[in-house]
Amino acid sequence: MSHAAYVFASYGIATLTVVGLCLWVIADGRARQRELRELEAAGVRRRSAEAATGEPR
Amino acid sequence: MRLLAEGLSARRGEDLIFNDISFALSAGEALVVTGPNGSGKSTLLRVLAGLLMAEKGSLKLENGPPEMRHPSELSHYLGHRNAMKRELTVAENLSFWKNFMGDSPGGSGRDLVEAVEAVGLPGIAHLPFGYLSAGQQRRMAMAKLLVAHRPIWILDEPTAALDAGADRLFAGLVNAHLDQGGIVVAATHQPLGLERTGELRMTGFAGVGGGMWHDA
Amino acid sequence: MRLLAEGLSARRGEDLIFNDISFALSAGEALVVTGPNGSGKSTLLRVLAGLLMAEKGSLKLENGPPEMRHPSELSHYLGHRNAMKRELTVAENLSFWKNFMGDSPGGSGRDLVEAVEAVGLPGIAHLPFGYLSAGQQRRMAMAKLLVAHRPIWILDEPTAALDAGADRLFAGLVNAHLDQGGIVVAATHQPLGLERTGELRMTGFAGVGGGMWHDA
Amino acid sequence: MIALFLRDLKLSIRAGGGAMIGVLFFMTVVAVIPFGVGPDLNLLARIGPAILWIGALLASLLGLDRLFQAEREDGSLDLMLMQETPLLATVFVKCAAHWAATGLPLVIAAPLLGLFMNMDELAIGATMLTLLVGTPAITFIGAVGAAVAVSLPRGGLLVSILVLPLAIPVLIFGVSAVYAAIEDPAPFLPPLMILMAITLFFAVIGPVAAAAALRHASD
Amino acid sequence: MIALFLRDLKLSIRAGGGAMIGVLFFMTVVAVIPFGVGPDLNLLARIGPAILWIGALLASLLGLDRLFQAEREDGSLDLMLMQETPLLATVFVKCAAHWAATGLPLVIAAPLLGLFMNMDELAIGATMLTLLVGTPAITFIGAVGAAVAVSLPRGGLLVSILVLPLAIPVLIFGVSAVYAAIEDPAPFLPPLMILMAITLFFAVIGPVAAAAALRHASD
Amino acid sequence: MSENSLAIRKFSDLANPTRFLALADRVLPWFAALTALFFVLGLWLSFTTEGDYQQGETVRIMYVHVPAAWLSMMCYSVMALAAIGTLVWRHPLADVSSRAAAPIGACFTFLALVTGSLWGKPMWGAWWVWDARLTSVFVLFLMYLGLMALNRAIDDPARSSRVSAVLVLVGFVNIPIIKFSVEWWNTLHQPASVLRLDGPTIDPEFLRPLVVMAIAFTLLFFTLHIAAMRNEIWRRRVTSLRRLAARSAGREV
Ligand code: HEM
Ligand SMILES: Nc1ncnc2c1ncn2[C@@H]1O[C@H](COP(=O)(O)OP(=O)(O)OP(=O)(O)O)[C@@H](O)[C@H]1O
Ligand SMILES: Nc1ncnc2c1ncn2[C@@H]1O[C@H](COP(=O)(O)OP(=O)(O)OP(=O)(O)O)[C@@H](O)[C@H]1O
Ligand SMILES: [Mg+2]
Ligand SMILES: [Mg+2]
Repeated sequence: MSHAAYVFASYGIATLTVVGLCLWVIADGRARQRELRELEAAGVRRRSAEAATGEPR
Repeated sequence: MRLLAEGLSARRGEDLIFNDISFALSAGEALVVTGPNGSGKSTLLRVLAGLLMAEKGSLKLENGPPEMRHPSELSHYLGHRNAMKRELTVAENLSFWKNFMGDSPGGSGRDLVEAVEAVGLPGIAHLPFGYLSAGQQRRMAMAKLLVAHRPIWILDEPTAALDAGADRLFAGLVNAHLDQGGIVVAATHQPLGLERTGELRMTGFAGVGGGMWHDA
Repeated sequence: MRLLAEGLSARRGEDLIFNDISFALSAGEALVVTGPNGSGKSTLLRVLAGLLMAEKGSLKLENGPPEMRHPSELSHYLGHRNAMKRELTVAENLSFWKNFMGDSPGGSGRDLVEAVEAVGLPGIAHLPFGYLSAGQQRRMAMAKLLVAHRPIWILDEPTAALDAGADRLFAGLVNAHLDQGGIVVAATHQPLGLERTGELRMTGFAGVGGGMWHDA
Repeated sequence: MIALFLRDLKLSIRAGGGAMIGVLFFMTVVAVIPFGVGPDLNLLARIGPAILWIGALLASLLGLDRLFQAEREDGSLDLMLMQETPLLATVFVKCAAHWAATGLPLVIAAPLLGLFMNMDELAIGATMLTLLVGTPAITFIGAVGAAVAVSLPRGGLLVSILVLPLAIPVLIFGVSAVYAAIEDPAPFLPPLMILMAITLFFAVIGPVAAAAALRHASD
Repeated sequence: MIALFLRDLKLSIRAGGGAMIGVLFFMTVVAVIPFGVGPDLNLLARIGPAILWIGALLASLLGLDRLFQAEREDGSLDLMLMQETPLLATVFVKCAAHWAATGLPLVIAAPLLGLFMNMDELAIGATMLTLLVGTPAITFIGAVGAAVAVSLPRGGLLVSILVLPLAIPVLIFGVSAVYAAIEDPAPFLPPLMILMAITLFFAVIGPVAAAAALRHASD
Repeated sequence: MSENSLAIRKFSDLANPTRFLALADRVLPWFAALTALFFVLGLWLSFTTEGDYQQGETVRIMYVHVPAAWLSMMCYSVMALAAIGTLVWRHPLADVSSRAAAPIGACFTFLALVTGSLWGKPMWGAWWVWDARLTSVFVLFLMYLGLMALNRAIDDPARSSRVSAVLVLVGFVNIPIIKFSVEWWNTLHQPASVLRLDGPTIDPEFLRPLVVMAIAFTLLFFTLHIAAMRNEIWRRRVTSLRRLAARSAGREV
């Protein structure tokens, strides 16, 4: 009683899923880092807090 | 009665919008909040109305009625949206709010007909709210301030979309409210023509304060 | 090019809102529509934009390009709402409209970067539209007028919610458009600071005119 | 509070057909099943109660997403949040009005659809009773979903997804009560009692959770 | 036009989970069914195609009400009405984008759910094919309802009501084609052909009617 | 008392996003390498050990199915812990962790479902039955997807965090149902034979590859989770920088 097809199918799908997940995580990270670099290049940067708000008169 | 704000600051998303705002308003006084687009006027008013949590600071009502948990229970809030249903008639809308809100201790709301007359649109209370023009809708939303009594009015750009005549009419309403010992806080880009007002200029808060996702 | 309105009247529901309105605008001229709340300014503009059927009267464009069915095809309409998607970035929004609308004959739209600079907000076109404050959103909606060329601009209360600096900027844009031979129709409660303008005062139409359910 | 109840009833009748719409939707779903399953009368009678319950579940979920969203969009929610009246009570009354406008008509329409499904009188009666007892629970559960999704675009489907899993117990006990009534040996009362208990439970929990979510979602 | 298609795709992916929510709703509905009718594998296999079709019908209808309403609310619809491009083409492209974002994922998810309903390979294949052919028709029919209801509050349910009766033929021929494929004697092709004809018919009629309704509804 | 608060301070020091990023940069390569190592070993073991006399070759499916099923439950438990962190300590990293875990958990659950189905066809003769174990795992899958949809729909994390934390906790009732469903209801599915109080009852021949694969899957989970958390922190940086840009744009006009 051998069902090699089922075994290979499950290992194959498992591999696909896991590899896909890894690639997605990596791609997502790359995209975020690129966005960060673009923002940095556009000169958007956190300055340390300088209080400037409304004062009642 | 005295409305006391001490060191208020508030966030939107993660960023501090304003920081350390304090003022005190006694009965019969008004505060006008001004400042450029995006400087946090609406945010401040929502904090006063209890609709946004203040990040820091406190908001108190001194000499108010006892057993009150937050000043917002004694406040009217008129935001950008009118809080009226397009499908119901003006009269149905107003009488719903009159019933639902009830009157705060120490005063009583006017009745529907008077209120509609006071905003200068007598005789169209039977129309569905959705049939009115932008300015007429805004005026009916002001009639809501009159039908249920609240000592504190919080108004966000009340006169946007109003014509000059309505502006004067509105100034009259607010002054009458102040004369009766009410308190008014209003954000605006245009002069409102009020008496006895303080002004609070918001400049926007460029710094970070708590940008927690970045290194300090 | 000449925009010619003759004896226009329009209904909302069953009531005539205005009756017999005529004007003529040549290239380089502007018309400012004023009047109290509910007098029919927005209704008139929607008729001009082809979004409401006129009850009577006609709207023509003389010396316009041939094979054009209605002047609205040569018009920009900026209503109360901005016609931009909050989820897309400003650049995506603008380039969609640029592609979708295309240019009218006889001119060409500016490119995105220029347009965003012209409304004074360079460098934030990559942001989702929903992140902008009310005033910034309105300005970006004005940038839409620039990216696709249309000789006629129809503007409904364009400067509501803008602060003073933005008001001036807007007047500059409109004057530049007029200098290039454009036509502008704008409804407003506030002075716009335009040159070469005619004014049309709507008074509202109190009579019944065609109330079909009444005897004359 | 009565003012709120009446207003919500008026609104759901005036705004786009209100109550009628839910019933029509219910009828369409139920009418569609025989087309799918084929006109096998016995099979229809067998799965009838289940189909009626599923149809009612879907139909009463569908209107729910606007429960608070409409209030939020026109600013009414802000005012409701500011009042002295506990938000809990407001939510409860809104749920009650919503059920009266959409749930009740479903219950009333159920017998007709039972006939379409070739169910006998007993089964129809039992279905109606369980629907009467069970649909309020769905409304109360749905209120939580509606409150969570109040500020979302396309909230509708998301509400259904959040709510359906929680509504499964209601469905199970509703259907099993009906089957218990039809098949003699099984007793009818216990599952009905459980259904009632579930409804009461959610009538308490639902408004509490929804009120908390609403307070939190306001911005 | 391509710009419009791409924009709508982007929107439905970005705004609130979009396409995924439709599939998720589909799965949830199918998962609820066994709780109602009981875990009887044969019965499930028997009603499987019908359930899948009904689930797909609901899921693809439910997102539809925002098709034009969202455009109207932010004023984009006004601009679209004013253009030289025929409104017909605009509507058609919007329908196509909507189907690609919600109908297509449903078709792709169908096999998985077919397995859950214990259907055999043939039935699953037939269901997928009929869904592929039939769901565009639902989108086109729905567009008419969405256009009619564009100016109504609570348009969502109303659209379903206007649209469901029209969609019933699609459902009937879809399901009967699947059953024909499973049971030998009945031929598979004729109902499939009819389904195709229906889809083509509505691909023409739908945008025409929707465009007319939109022109009329603008105020 | 003071010791306690010191410990909390230490903990929250570590949980500062910037520190977390530094830490992640340091440990990620090691984790990735270890994961790969264990997978090679596990795969080798699972294809070289003998087949079962009863189940034949299909027993090899177990080496994927069972770890994936365990991980799907563990991932949800991690999310539930994070949800408590969000609700009780309001720590922002807790929300990041819970958000990052959802897609990973969905993938593992998907794997458990698919491999289980592929095993069930030869063993039970059906791809799917609606028994308690399988249904509850399917519900778990739907819950993961629902949480992902919710997280995407509310783009402001400050608002969605507590809502989704509550939902995660509500959904946690499902986990014991999955675990004990085979004991509470009679089902087709195998009862527990490894994770039992009285020790494993499974043949060591099968136990060895199973344990190695389980370790490999666990390492994989932590690797991906840390990486995904890092991505999420970056995403939030991008978001807040963008808001800052929006706020300061046009200020000088
Ligand atoms: C889609 C179908 C299936 C699902 C969703 C599923 C789910 C699960 C879950 C959640 C566990 C972990 C339980 C625990 O730790 O107590 C598990 C373990 C296990 N499953 Fe499945 N399963 C499925 C099909 C199958 C099939 C067809 C077989 C074999 C005939 C099988 C054999 C096992 C075995 C041997 C274990 C290990 C139990 C132990 O040693 O603790 N499963 N499965
Ligand atoms: N719902 C929201 N979510 C996140 N940030 C917001 C939200 N609403 C406003 N903001 C941000 O908060 C800041 C202050 O906005 P606010 O609406 O308080 O400004 P304002 O002073 O009322 O401006 P305006 O004159 O345009 O009304 C803006 O920079 C805006 O980007
Ligand atoms: N959708 C509508 N249905 C029916 N009547 C309407 C509708 N919109 C406006 N009206 C009516 O048409 C009249 C003119 O409205 P319109 O919006 O043109 O006024 P407006 O001059 O723009 O006023 P505002 O200054 O307030 O914007 C109003 O009296 C109003 O009652
Ligand atoms: Mg504001
Ligand atoms: Mg107007």
